[in-house]
Amino acid sequence: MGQSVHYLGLIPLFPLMGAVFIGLLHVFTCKNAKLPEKVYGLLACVGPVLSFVMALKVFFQLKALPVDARFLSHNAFTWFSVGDLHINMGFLADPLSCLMLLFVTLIGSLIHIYSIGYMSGDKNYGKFFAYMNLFLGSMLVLVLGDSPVVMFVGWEGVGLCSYLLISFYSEDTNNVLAGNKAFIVNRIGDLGFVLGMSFLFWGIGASGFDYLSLKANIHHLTPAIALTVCLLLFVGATGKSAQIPLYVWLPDAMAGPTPVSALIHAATMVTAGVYMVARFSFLYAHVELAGDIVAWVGILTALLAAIFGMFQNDIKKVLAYSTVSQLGYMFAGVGVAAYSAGIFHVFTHAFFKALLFLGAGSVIYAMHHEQNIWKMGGLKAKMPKTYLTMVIGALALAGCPPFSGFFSKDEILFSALATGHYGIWAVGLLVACMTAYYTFRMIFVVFHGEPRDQHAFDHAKESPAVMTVPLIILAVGAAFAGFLNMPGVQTVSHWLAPSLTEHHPHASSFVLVFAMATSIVAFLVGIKIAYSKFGKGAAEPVFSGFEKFAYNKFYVDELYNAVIVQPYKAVGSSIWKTIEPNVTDGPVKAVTRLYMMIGTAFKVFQVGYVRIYAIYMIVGLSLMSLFLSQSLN
Amino acid sequence: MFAHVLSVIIFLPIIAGLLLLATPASRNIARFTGMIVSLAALVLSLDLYMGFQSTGHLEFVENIPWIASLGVSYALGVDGISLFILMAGSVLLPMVYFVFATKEKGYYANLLIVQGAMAGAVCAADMILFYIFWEVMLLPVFFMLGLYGGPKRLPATLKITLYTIAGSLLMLAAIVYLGVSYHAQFNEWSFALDKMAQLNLSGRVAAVAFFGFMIAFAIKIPLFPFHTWLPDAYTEAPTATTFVLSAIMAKIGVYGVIRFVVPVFDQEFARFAVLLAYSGVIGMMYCGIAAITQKDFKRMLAFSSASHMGIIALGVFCMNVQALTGSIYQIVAHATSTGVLFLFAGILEERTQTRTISDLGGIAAKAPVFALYFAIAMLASVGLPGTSGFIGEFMIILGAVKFNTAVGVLAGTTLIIGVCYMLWMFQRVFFEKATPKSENFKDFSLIEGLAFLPVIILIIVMGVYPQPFLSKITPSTALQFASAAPVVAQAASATNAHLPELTIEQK
Amino acid sequence: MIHSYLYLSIILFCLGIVGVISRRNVFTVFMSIELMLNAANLAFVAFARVHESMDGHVLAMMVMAVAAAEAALALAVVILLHKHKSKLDTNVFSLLKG
Amino acid sequence: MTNDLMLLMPLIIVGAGAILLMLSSAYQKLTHEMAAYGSALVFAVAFLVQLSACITGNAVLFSGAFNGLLVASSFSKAAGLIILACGFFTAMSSHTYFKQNDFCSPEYYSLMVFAASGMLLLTMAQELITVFIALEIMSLAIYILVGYDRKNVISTEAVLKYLMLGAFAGAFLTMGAAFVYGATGSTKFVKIAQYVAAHGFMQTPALIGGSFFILVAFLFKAAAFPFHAWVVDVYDGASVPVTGYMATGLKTAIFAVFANFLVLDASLQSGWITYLFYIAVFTMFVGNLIAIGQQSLKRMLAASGIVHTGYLLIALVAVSTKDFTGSVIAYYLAAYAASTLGIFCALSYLGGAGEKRSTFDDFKGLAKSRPYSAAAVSVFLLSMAGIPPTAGFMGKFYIITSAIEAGQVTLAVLGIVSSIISMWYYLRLIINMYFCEAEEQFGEAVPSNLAPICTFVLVVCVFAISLYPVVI
Repeated sequence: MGQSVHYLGLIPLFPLMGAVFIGLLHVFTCKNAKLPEKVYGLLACVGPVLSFVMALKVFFQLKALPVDARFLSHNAFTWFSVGDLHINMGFLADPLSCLMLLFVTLIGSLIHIYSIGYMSGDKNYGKFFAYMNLFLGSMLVLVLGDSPVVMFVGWEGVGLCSYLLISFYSEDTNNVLAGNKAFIVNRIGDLGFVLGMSFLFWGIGASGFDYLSLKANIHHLTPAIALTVCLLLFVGATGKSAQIPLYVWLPDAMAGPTPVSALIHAATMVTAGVYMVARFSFLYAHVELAGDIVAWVGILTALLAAIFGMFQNDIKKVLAYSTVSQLGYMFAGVGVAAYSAGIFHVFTHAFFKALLFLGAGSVIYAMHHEQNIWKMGGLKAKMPKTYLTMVIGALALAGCPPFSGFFSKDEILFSALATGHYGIWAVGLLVACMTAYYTFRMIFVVFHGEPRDQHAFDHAKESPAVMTVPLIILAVGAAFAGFLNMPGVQTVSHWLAPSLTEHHPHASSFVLVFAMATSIVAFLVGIKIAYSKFGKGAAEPVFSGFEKFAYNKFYVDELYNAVIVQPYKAVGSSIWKTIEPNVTDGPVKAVTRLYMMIGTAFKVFQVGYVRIYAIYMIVGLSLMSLFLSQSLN
Repeated sequence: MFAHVLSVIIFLPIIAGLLLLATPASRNIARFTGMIVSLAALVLSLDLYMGFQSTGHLEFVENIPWIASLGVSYALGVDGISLFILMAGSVLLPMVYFVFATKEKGYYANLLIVQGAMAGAVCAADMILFYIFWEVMLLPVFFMLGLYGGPKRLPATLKITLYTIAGSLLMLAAIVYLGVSYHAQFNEWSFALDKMAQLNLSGRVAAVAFFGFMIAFAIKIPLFPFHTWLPDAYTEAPTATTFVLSAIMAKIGVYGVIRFVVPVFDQEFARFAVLLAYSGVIGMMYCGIAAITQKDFKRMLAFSSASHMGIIALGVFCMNVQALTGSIYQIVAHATSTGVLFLFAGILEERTQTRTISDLGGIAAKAPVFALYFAIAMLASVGLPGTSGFIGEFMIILGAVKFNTAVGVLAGTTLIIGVCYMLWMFQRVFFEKATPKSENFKDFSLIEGLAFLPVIILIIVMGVYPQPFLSKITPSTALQFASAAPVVAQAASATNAHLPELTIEQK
Repeated sequence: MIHSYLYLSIILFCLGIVGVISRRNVFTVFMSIELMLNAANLAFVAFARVHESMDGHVLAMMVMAVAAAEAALALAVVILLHKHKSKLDTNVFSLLKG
Repeated sequence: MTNDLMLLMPLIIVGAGAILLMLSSAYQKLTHEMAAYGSALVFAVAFLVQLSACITGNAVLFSGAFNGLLVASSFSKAAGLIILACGFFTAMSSHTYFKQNDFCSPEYYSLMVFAASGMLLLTMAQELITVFIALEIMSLAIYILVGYDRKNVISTEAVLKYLMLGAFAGAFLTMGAAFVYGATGSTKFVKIAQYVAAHGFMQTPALIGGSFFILVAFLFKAAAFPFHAWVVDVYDGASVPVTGYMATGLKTAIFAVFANFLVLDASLQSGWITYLFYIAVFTMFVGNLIAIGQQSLKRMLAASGIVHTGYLLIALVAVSTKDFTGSVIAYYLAAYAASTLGIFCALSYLGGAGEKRSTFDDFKGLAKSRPYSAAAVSVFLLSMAGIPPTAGFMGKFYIITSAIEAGQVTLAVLGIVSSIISMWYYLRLIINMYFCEAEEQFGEAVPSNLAPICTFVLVVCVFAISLYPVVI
């Protein structure tokens, strides 16, 4: 069996401690004595980097182990234990979590470094890094947790941090509202998660509620419960990973600072859902139906988001929708039981999407926080590093061979095809084409053609090294990460095999080639259309008809607002204004009123005439004697 | 650890309070007396906590015959269930004297009396004694509410008092009924708690007695639809009173259910559990949804408190050890989170002279420490993992799912409902731009910061490492089901009958 | 034989009751009450004959004595009433009510 | 023999004291203060003697001599104690009361002692005519006390009502006694009991009718529905100390004899139990409903007196005729007497000249001007409302226990309901005293300290009785 190593606990602990420390520092110094930003910057990067080193240690230690026993575990303490319910604060590092661990810490560290530059001059500099560290810590708990409940701690923790960071510029109401939206929508998902856990516990949790025991007892679960659990957990996933119908929060989440969007809302947190499904592969693998539902929801989300993405003007919004759409891919992947493919896409996506966001951030930084792509243009000349790196990212996202995105996406499409999910494959292909289109639409509009806003253009300049270096590192990753799981090589798949329950479909090499070819074609078509429309620079289009409809995201937000939010508030106020005083409190009020009425009415009987009192006596007396005579005979 | 520690914890504050009332002491003397006495009580109860053996049975028992002819005795004792409510009181109340420095003498005196009375109600092992403390508990609240309450205090005072007394008098009848039927069955007079469990009651009168108890507790908790006194009372009451009401007194209602109803009326309880569970969960949703439209943050907190009490009560009605333990844990968690929130609300009100949410804003920027504390307490009350709020809520939902799927699912919605109104309020009060009222808001002084620090730490500790606390609770809760297991079990399975495809096979 | 005495006493008693509840003059009311007491006395005496014991007669005496005391007080009250309102109608004296 | 004398001694002391006071009040020199102290002394001595008598065992007095007319049971002794205490405190409070009101003369106190002697006799009476005479001794004295303020038309009206209806009821008592005598050939309780045991109760119409009339008389004096109407007016018209005296001492005596009569025989009690049941219920609720609407404190207290009569009737319904100790009734009477007397004590010095402070509104803001008195009054009110840890609660607790034990669950629950209803008008006064601002000012000068002292003694009693329920 795998061995127990104590430093696992430290991995999340470093950033968390960092968060507490920085947070206190900030709280106690922000009023009077301002600390130099350098201090915060350095403090902030210590935690993530240390965790990354630890992660590497874990990786090598795992590598050393025999394949069938590749997991390290550490049981910090009994968290809570009541009746059959035993939950340990335990951590588990197996190949799956190790992979996540590596790229989360790596990208986390990079983005921290990047933020030192990006956030410079912000008055809540310290607070920002405290939140970032807190986030990283929670994310690591999520990844390393050895039971659903511990995972849930991280799950909620990252949700909290996302809330705090989205509403980071809390002066502006819209940001805060976006934050609330994110938290509440996530909570809706969490409800599913909690209920899922509950059912799972009453199903098979009695004999250990950590993944290994669950995996061992999974066959005891009745199909009905299994399906319920799968779907409920998936509800959780849709919340966290922005799938239909809960994807609405992610685009708004772009209100946060760009590094946040890169780290939380692109690279790491939003992929937690996929990770969770992969974690529960032993469960999902048993329930075909659940898998199909997941796959279809995923691919449809991909399609929808791609459609929206094609018509956005805000550079971050474009990326946001592309994130949603890529997440859709991942779910499609895990849905068709190609868990390694899904996770691999998570892995590559982390690189190129983080890259794109940071690049976008760099652009925004240069353009003095202008985000509308139609105010940009021709920046290629001004900021070459950013341009190059972003193009690499774009190619990876668009799935151009041999960049990383190509292999991972192709893997998913191939698995869909191989497992006979032709519909999913077809839609996926379409989405691939659209992805290529909107990605390069963005690239062309931002970097090519003539500058649209001369003034901003003149002031624009390349970002400092502290921002560009991470870009370059990520670019390398985005470019070459794909080779890790090239068809034929399959390093990652093999690496993940021990912790996933999947059987690779044995499809003919023709299918493989066909899949590759089609996706390459899709990419080419997409980029072609994009070039023809925007390659030479184009004016801001005026949307009409379907375009307008898509530009406004099919009015889904408005729909939700009208169907859910407003009614909820209406119910609330009606309870408070109408039901409470009249219905619930009605009886009480009525009794009181009656009481007083009778009280006053009764004074009438005290007429004050002594004769009447005598008559009362006689009447009472005669009534009594009447009853008496009846009772006698 | 000496013999009569419980009596001291109970009567030291009461006597101190009465002396304060009787003597023309100045308000400062009153405050310091309160501080010292409540700290003394805290020390004693910590001592108690350390000495607690967690056998599951009553410990530190004192038993002195009082009314021999009716077997009424002065009997005290604590077990894992009562211990924590006692502790919650002892830990939380000293804060009040630190935070509120400039109140009347009677304010502090009444606080002392109510502290003692609540301790008595929790420790009483004889039903008559319990009833006496239960009623005495109300009087200081009555006076504080009437004397130091807000402008519309009189109706609120009358409502809470009459409502509660009405309930508890019915309980008195039920208690007497139990005593008499014990006399009838075992032919000796006794009102001792542990003996009542041996009673086997059945028939219409038993059901009536059951409701006699249940209504009294339902009003105190308050359980939907008996909660209508709550919003006015909580809003009009002076902060400390609201704090006492929400943090501890409401919990004693739940405690009553666990301690009196479950063991004695096991059949009736099993019969009506579903009904009660639904009323709990409906109350949770009803008040939670009502909370979101409140203009006044104190009232909003009042509704949120009612909503949480609904879920806590639900935990008791679910008839499995997880849920029960969960709700006891949640009792403490809620005391530390919502109780403290009420104190913060009081501070907010005193410093801004307003209770209207829309008058405030941007306080996070003005007062980071206050904001931090508030945020932590708030997150605990919405049950974020890592805070005390999560453990209990999770176990309650878990248990509810086992008990009845529909109830479980509805109970789960507390995750969403809670977060809605809390974030809504937090956004308007702490974020956004500062308003004239809030722009020179003073942050915590060092004293205040330190006064609240223990509780804030407690919130975190209870979330991160709850096991030490739970290990003191579980023996008692397990015992609860050891007694009434068969009935409860079959009832629990019966409740899930309506969805057979989901009946979970326990291995 | 005894029965006729009883009938008489009962009739007197009822007359007394009717007097109390029907008449408004204080004097008449008190007289009716005396009537009732005497009805009782009659019954006592009659029963004494039935039981052939002196108790009844003694009792009647005592009742008379008490009745006399009561009557004395009643007269005093009547005088007071007349002083206050110079009327003896009971309905006049209804300040205390409600 | 000495033991018997010992047991009869209180009665003798009180009787003698009354006569002495009456005679000595012919002297000009005797001021009514002195008379007050004198009467207080008489009550105190009698009380102590009674107390010592309680410690010695109980017996039938002079079974030879008095032919078993009087019996000193533990119950009658307890009742006697209560009555004497009431007398004492009333004397004290009247002393203070008459500092502010000027229609007093020494005879007042002697009449009070006369009334007390009547009450004592009533508690011990075991024979119908003795009952009648004792009742009249008591009532005549009380009539005079009620109408003592001759200048005041109100009090005259009160005495008219009381006297007329009282005499009316008295006539019923005599008629009842006559019938019972006719049926059983004796008026002695013992003989009656023997007769009933031999022939049964329901078989003799004359007996039924007779006992019915007797009950009517008792119910009237105890102010039970439907014979309650006079109470409110008479209490209102009488002067405060007298009202207190009537509400406590008189009621104690009446319930003592009522119980003694009712427990003659099981069949007799069971014959009336259904009627008492309904009367009790109606008495409680009617009393409450009258009390709700009242503005004057005295009238409210009178009405609440009706309600308490209802509770006592519950106890009567629940008494077991076999081993009758009357402890529940005695305890409740003690508790009720302590709190009621307390309030009237307080009123006697709070009321001011001519009982100016009488309505609920007059008591607004009392907690500010007279914190301790307000506190005391609140304690008494809470005791009447039956809030622990006061004596009132314990009394109610015992009554409910005995009722449920006797299988009268419905009655017990109705009692509870009525006490819920009664909460409001007790709390109302507390709210006025504490939570409202004073509307008009009253001269708060205390003429003498006796009444305040008594008030606080009674506060102590209220708690002491509840914490050490020695009676039970």
